[in-house]
Amino acid sequence: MAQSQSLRRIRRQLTGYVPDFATASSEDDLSWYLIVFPKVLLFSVVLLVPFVGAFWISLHQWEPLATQHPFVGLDNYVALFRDPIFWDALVNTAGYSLALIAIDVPIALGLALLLNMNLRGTKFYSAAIFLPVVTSWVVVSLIWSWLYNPQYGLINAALGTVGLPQPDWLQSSKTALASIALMSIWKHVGFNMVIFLAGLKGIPDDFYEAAIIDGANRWQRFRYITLPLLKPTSFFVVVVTLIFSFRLYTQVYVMTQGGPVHSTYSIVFYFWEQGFQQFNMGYASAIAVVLFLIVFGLSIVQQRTWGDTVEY
Amino acid sequence: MAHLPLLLSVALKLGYAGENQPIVGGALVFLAAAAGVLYLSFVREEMDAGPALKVGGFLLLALAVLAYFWPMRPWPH
Amino acid sequence: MRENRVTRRKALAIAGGAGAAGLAGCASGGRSGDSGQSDGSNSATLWAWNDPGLSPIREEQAKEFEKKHGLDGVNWQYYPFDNYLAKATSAIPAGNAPDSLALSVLWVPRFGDKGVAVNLEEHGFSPDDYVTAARNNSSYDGTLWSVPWYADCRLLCINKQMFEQAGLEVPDPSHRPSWDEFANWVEELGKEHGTGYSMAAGEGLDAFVLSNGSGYLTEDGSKAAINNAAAVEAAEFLQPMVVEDEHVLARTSGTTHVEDFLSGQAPMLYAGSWHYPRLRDSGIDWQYNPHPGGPRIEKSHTWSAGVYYSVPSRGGADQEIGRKWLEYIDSMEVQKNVTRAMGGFPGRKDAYETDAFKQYLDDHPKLKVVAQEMENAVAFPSHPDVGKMWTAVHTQAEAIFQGTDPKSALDKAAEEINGLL
Amino acid sequence: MKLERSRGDYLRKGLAHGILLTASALAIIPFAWALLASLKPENKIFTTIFRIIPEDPTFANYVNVWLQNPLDRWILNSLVITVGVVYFTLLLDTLAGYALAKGKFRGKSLVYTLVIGTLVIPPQVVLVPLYIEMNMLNWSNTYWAVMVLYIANPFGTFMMRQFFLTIPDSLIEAARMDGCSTLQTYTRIMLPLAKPALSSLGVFTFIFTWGAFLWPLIILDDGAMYPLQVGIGLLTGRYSSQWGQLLAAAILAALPVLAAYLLAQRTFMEGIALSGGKG
Repeated sequence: MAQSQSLRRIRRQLTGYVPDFATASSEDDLSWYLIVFPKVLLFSVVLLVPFVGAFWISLHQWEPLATQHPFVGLDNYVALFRDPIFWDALVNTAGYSLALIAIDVPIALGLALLLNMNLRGTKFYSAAIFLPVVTSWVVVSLIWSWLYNPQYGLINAALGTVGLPQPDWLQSSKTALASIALMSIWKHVGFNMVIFLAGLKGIPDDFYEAAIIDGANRWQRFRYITLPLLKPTSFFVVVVTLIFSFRLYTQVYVMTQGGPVHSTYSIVFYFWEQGFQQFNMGYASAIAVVLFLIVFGLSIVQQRTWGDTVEY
Repeated sequence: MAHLPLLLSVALKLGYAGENQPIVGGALVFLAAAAGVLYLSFVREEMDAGPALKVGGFLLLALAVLAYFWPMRPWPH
Repeated sequence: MRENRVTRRKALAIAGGAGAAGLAGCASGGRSGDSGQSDGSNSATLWAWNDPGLSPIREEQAKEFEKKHGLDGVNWQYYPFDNYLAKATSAIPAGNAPDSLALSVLWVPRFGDKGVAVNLEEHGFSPDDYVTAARNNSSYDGTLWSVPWYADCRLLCINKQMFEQAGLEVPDPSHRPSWDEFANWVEELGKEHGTGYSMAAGEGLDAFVLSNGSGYLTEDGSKAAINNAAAVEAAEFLQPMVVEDEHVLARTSGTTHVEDFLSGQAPMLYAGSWHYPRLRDSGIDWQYNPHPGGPRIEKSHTWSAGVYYSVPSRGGADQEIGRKWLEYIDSMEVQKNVTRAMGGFPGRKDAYETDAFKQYLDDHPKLKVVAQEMENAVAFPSHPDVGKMWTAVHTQAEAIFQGTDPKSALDKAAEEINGLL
Repeated sequence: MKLERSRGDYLRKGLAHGILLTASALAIIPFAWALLASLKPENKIFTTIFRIIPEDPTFANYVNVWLQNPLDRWILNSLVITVGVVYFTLLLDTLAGYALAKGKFRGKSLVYTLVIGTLVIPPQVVLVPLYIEMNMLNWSNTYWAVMVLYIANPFGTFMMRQFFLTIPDSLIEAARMDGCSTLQTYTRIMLPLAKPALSSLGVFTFIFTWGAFLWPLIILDDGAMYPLQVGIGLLTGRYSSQWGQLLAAAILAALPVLAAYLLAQRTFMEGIALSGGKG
């Protein structure tokens, strides 16, 4: 067990431990409430209450500079479901999220498996692959908007020397969203890789030894030992990637401002544009509430189907 | 609790530091973090903190001093 | 095992105490530091969207303004252009308004319409002092809401060396090419250098639509004109050059087209007068030319924008200091040196007659054509939702340059604009 | 049989090295390119765009960005905000995570659903209502207002709950029998065990907070109070970005976070092992 030695260390200290003041406090709820209270208070005051505020704003025709904001009930929501740009943004964001989950997660698992072979230089490889995660989205988007320049960008120059076709990347509505997804995978894959690698290190070696004795080949070991035992890790990775990918905004804001002809509009970007550029904060808040319901639903469904318990 | 408003305004003042004013709020944050880290690495035995944590504690103390005195450094800025 | 005898209660107290102190520190309230609001301290707070090229001039002007009015501090607060509105729409209603703030032409009508800016005509400013384009841009609904610091216009910019390499004769700077002449240039340059012209997709289409006598709205502003015959003709003129022979690059992000010109990738550029400092230091042998004129009218038009200052009428702004700042910006001392300072052009008509301005033009002949084109510059439509019109037309422009049929794309833009009127 | 295994082994290892090398190269090349571009003088960045290695490399951009902007103050602001957020996040999230994993109190599942709920709220969505709230508290333009949004982020609570679930209950019973109160079990047993998870949560929080941009920009008024990322945002003008200084500032901004990662890499790796390993 990876942490068995730390468990043994604690037990040793415990046995030699002599409590030198009053009897242990009873197991009442009070002490638990005391422990969880600061965090719950903080995120309720700072996130939940403002989110309820955003919902309240979404029931009004809220123009930031106006002095009074007429109540309009659910008109914003009705207009939202009839707005083609909102559906474009929803499809784009879902596509982006799917790309991240379908491509980023497997690559991260693959790299983690390779790093788990403890080859020489593993520390260098993991540091290098983790490097993009360390830099901020604004900086990475700026650098990549140069690399993606169809005429003098590094990528097309490299493709040209090898004779491959040189796509327009961010300039054409067909490839803009894919370019942003590609860059985001490049930046985010190290994050998932590190989590997978840690999950792999958590799997005890005696499982593998038993399997080798039974003559299981490499694929069978992966299929019947590694994958099932990685279930909780993959649950954690997929939930975090799902929530994270639905927040697509900075890359779109820096690289394409919604891209050619709404092709890279994301929901949060559409929220930002409506709320902060076009003065319809009511409509924007309605977008935000619908986004919240979608992602909240998805994460609950994901938790129900996958569950986070593991069977040894 | 008469002095609550005083405490409030003083504490808030710490939250802002102008162009060349000492960053008092920042120094306080670094001190709090340094106190926590040093307490955990030296006082709490079970943590058996590695060298990184101990050095980190003193680094935070240095940052607290830097935050306070750096804006008032004599050379022109 | 070493037994640590420090009693837990004392140790817990230290850690708990330290954390709690930090926590208590931030659980408090009270007014933030002296960020220059009108609470007694006689200092001015000014906002502008950040432009690294303009900051030095703004600092200079802040010092002069401070000396002139004996203030004890003038501080600039800069925000990126795209988030400037987010800042303004959050801060002003909440009472953190600045004493004066720079506005883009797309925002002046909104600030006027919502009564967030002070009506300047009641304070001795008169709209007739300004060049026509600047006058329309700084007012809405017939009232003056802002004062132009500088106005600008759009032009063609040519790389003379690349022109000669393509066997073309470099035109006289004051010569306005016709569309056919322009198409021929693009053709020859494209053959020689691969690319003939680089422009911003949205503004590039706007310029050709304007140069053919059309625009976003009809003359009386009652209906969208972006899909009338003249506008469709402009789109049909441009589309093949972008889509088929690819000699024209239609850029979708902000400054890429300028970078195409500076990197020698594009011999011709859709340029603004504000690009003058960057072009001057680029080491390229370049010149400005008037934007090509369309077949339907003899004199072409281009957008005129620039930087306009207003005084917030709400949100705790010290309007007295704000008005003094506008007077300073409007003073002849500032207006006549605007071009020298940063290549922009004065908003005030009479500044064009001053010797300082004339002298500067003689020393910098390349700017003569800009002065000539300022008369042809056209203001943006004066409507609170001009920002939405801008987005609507530019989205359809991008669609046209991806191959969509011009007529249907411009009809969609017109439909969106009519929905706003 | 031995020879076969070693040649198969050798081939497999070679392939693994090959893939890892390409992945590392792909990860590093964009930054190498940015570093080289930042060494070009400002007006040459575009005119010599095709030349990757600058012919007359100069540190002018680094010097200019340092002199023309309060870069030292921006870095200090970023450090204050990030250290503050990391410290209080570790303090509060481990407590809440422990309670949610091992606590026995009514309303625990409600709190957990609340955690998932708030985890899902994109920060941009609460900006305006939170700005109004902060203004009522008169907190606008202070470090506290910036920090509070990132300390409230429930990601750490979610992660620590995952970790504390891996601690067998038997250990807590043993501690209770020895007379520790809930709080003492936390400090005596839980924290030492959670050390690796603390370091990984610390590094993740450091990375997220270091890259914060929109909220600090909205809530802070004074340029001297901006963290580094917002300061870098100021270098992009609407018409004329100073690309040389921008790239130089971007490289300088990446160094502290890289140092934090390399410093904590050992415990960082171990930390996630426990939280991700068993759910």
